[in-house]
Amino acid sequence: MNPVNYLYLAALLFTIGAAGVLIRRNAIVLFMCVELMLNACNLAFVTFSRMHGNLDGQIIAFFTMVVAAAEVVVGLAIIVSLFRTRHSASVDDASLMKL
Amino acid sequence: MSPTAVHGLWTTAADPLDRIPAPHIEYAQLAPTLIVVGAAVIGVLVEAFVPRRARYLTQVFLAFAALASAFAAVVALAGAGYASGKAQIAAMGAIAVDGPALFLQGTVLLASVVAVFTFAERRLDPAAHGNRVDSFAAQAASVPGSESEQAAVKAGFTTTEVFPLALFAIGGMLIFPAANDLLTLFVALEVLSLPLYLLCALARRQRLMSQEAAVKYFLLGAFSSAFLLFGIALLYGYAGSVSYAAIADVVDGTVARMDPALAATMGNDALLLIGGALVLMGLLFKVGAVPFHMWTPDVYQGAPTPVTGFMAAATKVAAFGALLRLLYVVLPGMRWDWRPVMWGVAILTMLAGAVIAVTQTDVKRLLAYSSIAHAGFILAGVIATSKDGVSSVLFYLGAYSFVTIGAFAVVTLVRDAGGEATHLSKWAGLGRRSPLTAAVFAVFLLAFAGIPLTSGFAGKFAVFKAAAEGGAGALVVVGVISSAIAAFFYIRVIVLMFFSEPKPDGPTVAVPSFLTTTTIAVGVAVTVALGLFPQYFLDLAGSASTFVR
Amino acid sequence: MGFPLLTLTAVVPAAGAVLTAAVPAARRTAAKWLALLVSLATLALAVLVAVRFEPGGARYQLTESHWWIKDFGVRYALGVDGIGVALIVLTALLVPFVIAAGWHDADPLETASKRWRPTQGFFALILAVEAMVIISFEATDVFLFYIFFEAMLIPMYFLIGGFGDRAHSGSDENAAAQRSYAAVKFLLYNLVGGLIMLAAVIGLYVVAGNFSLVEIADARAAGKLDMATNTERLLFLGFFFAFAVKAPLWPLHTWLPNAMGEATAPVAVLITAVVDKVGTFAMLRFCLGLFPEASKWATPVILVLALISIVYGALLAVGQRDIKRLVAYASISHFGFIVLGIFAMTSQGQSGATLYMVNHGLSTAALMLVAGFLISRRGSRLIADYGGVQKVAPVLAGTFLIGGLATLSLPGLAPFVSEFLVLVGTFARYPVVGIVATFGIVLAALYTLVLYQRTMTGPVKEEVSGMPDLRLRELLVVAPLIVLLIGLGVYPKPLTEIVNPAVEHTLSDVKQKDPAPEVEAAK
Amino acid sequence: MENLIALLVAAPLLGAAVLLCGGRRLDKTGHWLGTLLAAVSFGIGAVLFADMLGKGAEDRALHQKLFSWIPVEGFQADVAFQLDQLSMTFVLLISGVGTLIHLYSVGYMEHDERRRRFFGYLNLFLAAMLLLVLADNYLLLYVGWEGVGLASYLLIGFWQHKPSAATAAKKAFLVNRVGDMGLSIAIMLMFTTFGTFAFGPVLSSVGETSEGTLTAIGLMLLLAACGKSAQVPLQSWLGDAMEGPTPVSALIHAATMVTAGVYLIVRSGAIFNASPDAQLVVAIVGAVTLLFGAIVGCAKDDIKKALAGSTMSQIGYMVLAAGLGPIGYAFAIMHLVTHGFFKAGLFLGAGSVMHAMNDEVDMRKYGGLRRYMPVTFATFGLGYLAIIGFPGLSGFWSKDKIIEAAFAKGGTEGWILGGVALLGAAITAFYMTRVMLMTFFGEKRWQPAPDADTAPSAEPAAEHRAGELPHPHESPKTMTIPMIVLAFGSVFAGGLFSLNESFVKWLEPVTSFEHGHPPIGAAAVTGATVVALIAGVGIAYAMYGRRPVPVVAPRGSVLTRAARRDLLQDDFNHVVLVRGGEHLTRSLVYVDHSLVDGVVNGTAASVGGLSGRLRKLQNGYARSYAVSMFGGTAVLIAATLLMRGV
Repeated sequence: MNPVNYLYLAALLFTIGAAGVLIRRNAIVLFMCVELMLNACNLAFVTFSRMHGNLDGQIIAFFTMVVAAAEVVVGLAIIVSLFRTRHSASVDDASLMKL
Repeated sequence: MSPTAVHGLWTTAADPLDRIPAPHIEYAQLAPTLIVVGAAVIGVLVEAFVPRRARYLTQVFLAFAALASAFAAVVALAGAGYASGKAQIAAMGAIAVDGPALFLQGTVLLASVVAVFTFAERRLDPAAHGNRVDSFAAQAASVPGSESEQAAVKAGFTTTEVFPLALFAIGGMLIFPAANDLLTLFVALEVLSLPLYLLCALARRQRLMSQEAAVKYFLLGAFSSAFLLFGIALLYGYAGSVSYAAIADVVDGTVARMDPALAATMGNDALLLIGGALVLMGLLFKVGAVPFHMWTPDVYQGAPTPVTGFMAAATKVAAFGALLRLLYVVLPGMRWDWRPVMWGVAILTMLAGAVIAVTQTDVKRLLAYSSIAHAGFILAGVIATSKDGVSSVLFYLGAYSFVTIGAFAVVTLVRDAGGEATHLSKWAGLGRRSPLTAAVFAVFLLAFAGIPLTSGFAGKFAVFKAAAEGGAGALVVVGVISSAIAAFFYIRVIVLMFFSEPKPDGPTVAVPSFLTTTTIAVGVAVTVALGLFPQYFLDLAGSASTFVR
Repeated sequence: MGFPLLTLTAVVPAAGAVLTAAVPAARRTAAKWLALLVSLATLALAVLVAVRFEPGGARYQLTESHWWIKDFGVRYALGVDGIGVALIVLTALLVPFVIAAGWHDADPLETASKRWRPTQGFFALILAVEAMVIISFEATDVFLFYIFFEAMLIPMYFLIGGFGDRAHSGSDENAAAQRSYAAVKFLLYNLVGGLIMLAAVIGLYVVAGNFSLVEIADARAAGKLDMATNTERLLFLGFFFAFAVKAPLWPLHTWLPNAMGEATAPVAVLITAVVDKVGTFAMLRFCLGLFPEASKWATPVILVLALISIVYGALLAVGQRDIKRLVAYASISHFGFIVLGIFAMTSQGQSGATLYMVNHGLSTAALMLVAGFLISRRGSRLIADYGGVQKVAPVLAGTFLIGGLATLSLPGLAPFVSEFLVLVGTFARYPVVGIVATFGIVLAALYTLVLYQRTMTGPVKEEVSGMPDLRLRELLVVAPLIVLLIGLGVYPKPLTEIVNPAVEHTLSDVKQKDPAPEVEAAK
Repeated sequence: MENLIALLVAAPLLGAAVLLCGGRRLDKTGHWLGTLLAAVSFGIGAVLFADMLGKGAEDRALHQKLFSWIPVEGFQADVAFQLDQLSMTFVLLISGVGTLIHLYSVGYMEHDERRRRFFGYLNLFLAAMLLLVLADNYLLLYVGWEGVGLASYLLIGFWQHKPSAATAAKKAFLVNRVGDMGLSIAIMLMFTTFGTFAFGPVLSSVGETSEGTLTAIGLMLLLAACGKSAQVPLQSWLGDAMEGPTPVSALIHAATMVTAGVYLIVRSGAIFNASPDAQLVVAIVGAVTLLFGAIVGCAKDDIKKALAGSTMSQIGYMVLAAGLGPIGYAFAIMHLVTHGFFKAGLFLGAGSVMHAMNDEVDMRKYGGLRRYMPVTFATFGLGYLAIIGFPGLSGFWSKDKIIEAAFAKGGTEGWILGGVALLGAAITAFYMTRVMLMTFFGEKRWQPAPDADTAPSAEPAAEHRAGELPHPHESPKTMTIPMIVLAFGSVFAGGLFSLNESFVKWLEPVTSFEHGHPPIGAAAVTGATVVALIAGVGIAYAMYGRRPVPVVAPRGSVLTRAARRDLLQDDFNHVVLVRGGEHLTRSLVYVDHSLVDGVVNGTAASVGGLSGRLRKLQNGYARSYAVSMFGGTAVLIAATLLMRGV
């Protein structure tokens, strides 16, 4: 199977993730969408790595996972504290600062 | 070194264990970063083992010592000639040690030192229950207004974690402009961003806004870094490597060894262009360029003011460093593709920043928009794509960061019952109440406005000159126009402070400890010094303006 | 190189400014005296400059030159020609009067906080302005000039916005609002002009590669540096715009009436008699010196603008109800004459223009300061609030009249010499322009005499009935000015001797010769 | 000898400086100092005159250069004096009459607390006037020219507390400024044409330039002359100038300053000779003014205004004569001198009368004064006879010659000008007789004195209590003596000058002279003049001598009413210039505020508005920020691709 298809899939996933960020309200879901985008990137890396026959891409994928994990730690901490204060995880509620 | 050898480290992992060649790391040349990150780790341990009472002092001392010694290391490296002659690529091609890197690292470190001073300031807030507190939440985990928070306040807790967090962020900022492959770039970006997200959430007053700022910053930051990462993926796909040098070769078409496997993708410029654009976008987000700027005002307003100052100065420096390296090392071959685009971005940024700022009513938001406008000016220098361009940008960053930190430090002083009085109406007649503070702030504003005899003017002139010589005369004209618009709102603040009668319920100006005083004093000193005698620093920037590749 | 006299002339007031600002709040009077002494010392130095200057000698004398910002090709290069000397002396001469006249303008109100030190600030700012103006008259490096041309806006801005007439008709908030409006208007107008000039300055660097007035001029003369016609014109416009704002030339003049109206009389004098002169001076030195061809190209338009300024300013002066605004519009008309003289490009015109800068400084100072004394007595700027003053305060009225007569350039007083030279010089090359400009002298008489009649003559208004005549301090301010006005009107030779060579240099820059008379009269 | 010239100017100038700066301590003695210095000036003049008579006609001109005034490349203006016969004549007239009037003022201004300043101004005037006639170049002349304007401004408005006086002063200065415009343009023309404006070079090299240029210069000089000498169309200020104290009217607005225009024209004779057109215009202006002034003079009831009208008309004669060229110059000056005597005398007489009549100026409220103030009556009467040209008296000699010369101009214009001059003589006789009769003859029509403030032109110099009838009395010696002296002048001067044409010969080296030959013979002209004179007197006697004069002026014919209003010239000025000017300035003020300034404020406002709209984008929703980032990225990519595509 032509590896290029995996690239298309990656692009698709990335777009889905981005779209999710744009349309969903719940901070957690937003966050998951971002994770989805990151993983789309991983898929792309791995695919390219396969195409080029060097392992760099796959290793980068591991890095990405680690980074994503770190992001989860920080992100969840922030989102949770926000949730605890406002009793809602909707990002649209958090709009004190504008203009 | 050849593109594939960069990560030969991992590709050879399949071989028998006894023949793993240990990676060759030039620890000396990475000393600044290593010191800061190490100190950050120690800081975490301090949080774990040192009794609460002693933490504050320990952390402050640790942070200061780390930053100071790191700066000393930078100076030593520069002195040893790594800035010019011996510039090279260290850590198996991951990190460049050259003029721009060292100059920016030095700037970041100095800015961080003074920023950390404002972090440590404990005299502004009235002592709660007999123990002095800084501008960070007593206990970030406790819900605003809850009993637990009051308890924490009563107990006199303070979030001393801010220091290790700041150190981690600084570590990331040190690597960011020095990163010589896209992976390092990405990791550095995250290392500097994540702690900042947290720091934004730690304000002692107006915690709702603080948390909101954190959420916005975090979500948008993560969003942008996802784009960046995808861009990296595409570039990797295009060039088969993430090393700047390798990509540059492929872009130039001067690739050392044509790998048949790459033939398919290397021809595909779409990968290159889209990937480049995405990476660019990730960096433009960090520098706060239009239209990726919208997080800036909200985050700057919500974050604790010391953190805002720190972000506005250090982050910008680091991000522009990375941007410069990307454009000058990786993408010079496709200059004709990205220059027009950057033109548009620069013009948009300058104008939008200046125009929107005109109607702002909150000091911190005002400064946020002004920082956007300044990003535009710096971009004009970036576009020059000449040695002068680089040096002018370096100079501008140096000058700008100190003005910014100083300005935000002054903002922390003007307080009323609700904490900092950031609404402009409250600043009315400040010049009558406390002329000195107002005068200092006026100096910073004039520097922002680029009035001669301030560092702002020297920087602006350098950047515009470079741009004009680089054939971007139109940019200069737009820049001049937007400076005129910008001047208007800086002047407005000065009018407010000096020419309008003070309000009876106006804010008071807190008397800071030597920490904030030092910060402000340094800010003023640098502003005036670079305004009157910029020559030395221009030379420095000029000698440090060649990238190694 | 020798002894850095020029630097000293600028450093003394600068240092004085710092010291004055440092005087503690309680010692207000000390600050005043300090400022006065410093300004007198500066005057002494300026006179020394005039003495050391040899009219026959090199074009720029007492020169100093050091690298300042090598990366930008910027030198700290000073040097004066006759025009510079004249204006430096004028500046140094007027500032002591300004300080003495403003002696009580900045005394803090009782309500002000103890740490608020307006008096020190006021006099420090005046000295700062003086220092910057002097430097910009001395600079032979475009960048250096630009720096101070811009920087002087800031102290000026605080002087306008920070210190208004004490007894202003109308509520204080209202007054403060108008004042800061005027100050902001002043600053933005000039800042925009300056920024456009900045673009041109950068452009000049890109074209010429350095900022030295002398080197660029030489290079052009030697044909080593050839600007494309359009480039030169664009750069010229960039420079001229800034100077036209500063001068001010119609239609960029509207900041002046606000500024002069809202500022205290001494500050108004500082604006129009000293700071604005930098604009006309710069036209003469930089526009003509750097861009001769473009100057000639733009001359027709500029002459028309100058004519409009002359007539328009005078007519608006007639229409004013506010004494200070009236003087402001009169100044606009006079600046029209100066620009006319500069761009007529004849030796009479340019000598006249230079003399005009000096004389206008003196005459406006005399008129405006006396007006200030008048206003401080009655507490109103409206002409209608006065009447019959000459009956109660004859000396004040008399000095006011002399100031007015100088403004309408009555023969025998200094302004006549310069105005007539400008007219003759213009007429020699552009007869029609000269004739139209002549209408200015009728209008000048109109607004001056109307002002005098409405304020000083007629039955005594009861508000002014108790008005005291000039005090000694005030008399000491006005009398020397009047003496100078008469002296330079009867014997302007010392001034013309210094100025003429410089004018000849400028004319050779633009390669212009005076039109020869129709018949060589039998001498 | 020539070093004395400067002293002529210096003496009164010193006086002005001392008196004006001296302060109150001079109040006691100031007026005597002023008079003394005027006398000194006259003395020096006399000495110089004696010296001049001792020399040959051609080398009488003296020259003194003080210093180089405005040395500018290609532009030489010196402070230098030239004393020739023409200047000499003026010097003697100015300083002589001036001294007398100083003396007169000592008494006249006795009760004015600002008398010291008055004398300061008078001295200033003398200095400026002498500078005017002594200057050796047009620029210096211009200085004196404006100097006398200033002095006249100060003196007309001497009683500044009266709005009417202040207004009159301003008007005089402004109208004069219009004339000065002409002078300065003329000087500029000279400079561009001859490269200089010194009398000698300019007048000697007239031949080398085109007649067009000379005509232009000439007309500009004429404009100047019209302003200063109250010639149509710039005559309107003279009537109002009577607001000033009477000695001022006598000295400045009758004897000396107003004749400066004639001096200018005669001095520039060479230019006019070379440009017949300009010369003709001069003559026409003179003729017109001559009638204009005379007609106005007939209608005025204010004695000073009536005399002002006559002054206008007499100067008209001089200008007419000056417009006739070499045949007229000498007579213009001669009439100028004689007029100086008798008109000054008349004014002083009028002043004396007003002094006696509680400062009443309306002749309808005089009458029968000859018995009460014999000296005034006698001197005034002699002046009257002189001005109407009673055979044998000064006026007769000079005026008759002018009329002859006018006819001698030849051609139709000669007839017209001559006729006008003749008619003028008749009208002069009429209105002067009218003044004479209304003032000194007939029955008393005295009125109780109004109080000083309400009276339109009451001169508060004299003290008098409101509401009581005047009790006329002869004026003090200081006032009568000058009147007597002047009376002598007005009787004998003319005859003296005409003895074997001594005056003409005296002036000839400067003005050049040629005999005019009227087409009908000199005797006939003289006869005609006498007839006109008798006719004028007769009509006046019929109208004012035979029947009583109504105290309140009758409505009168249209012409009369127009003449009372200076033939509507002021109304014209008011409507066209004043109103128009007001509208113009007001609209300009509006334009400046809303248009020129509006553009600026508008730009600022629009930036603000744009800012307000843009800031709406910052709506606080993180997701909308994300949208902008996403869109931005899309655009970025698209742009990059496009760039490559292009």
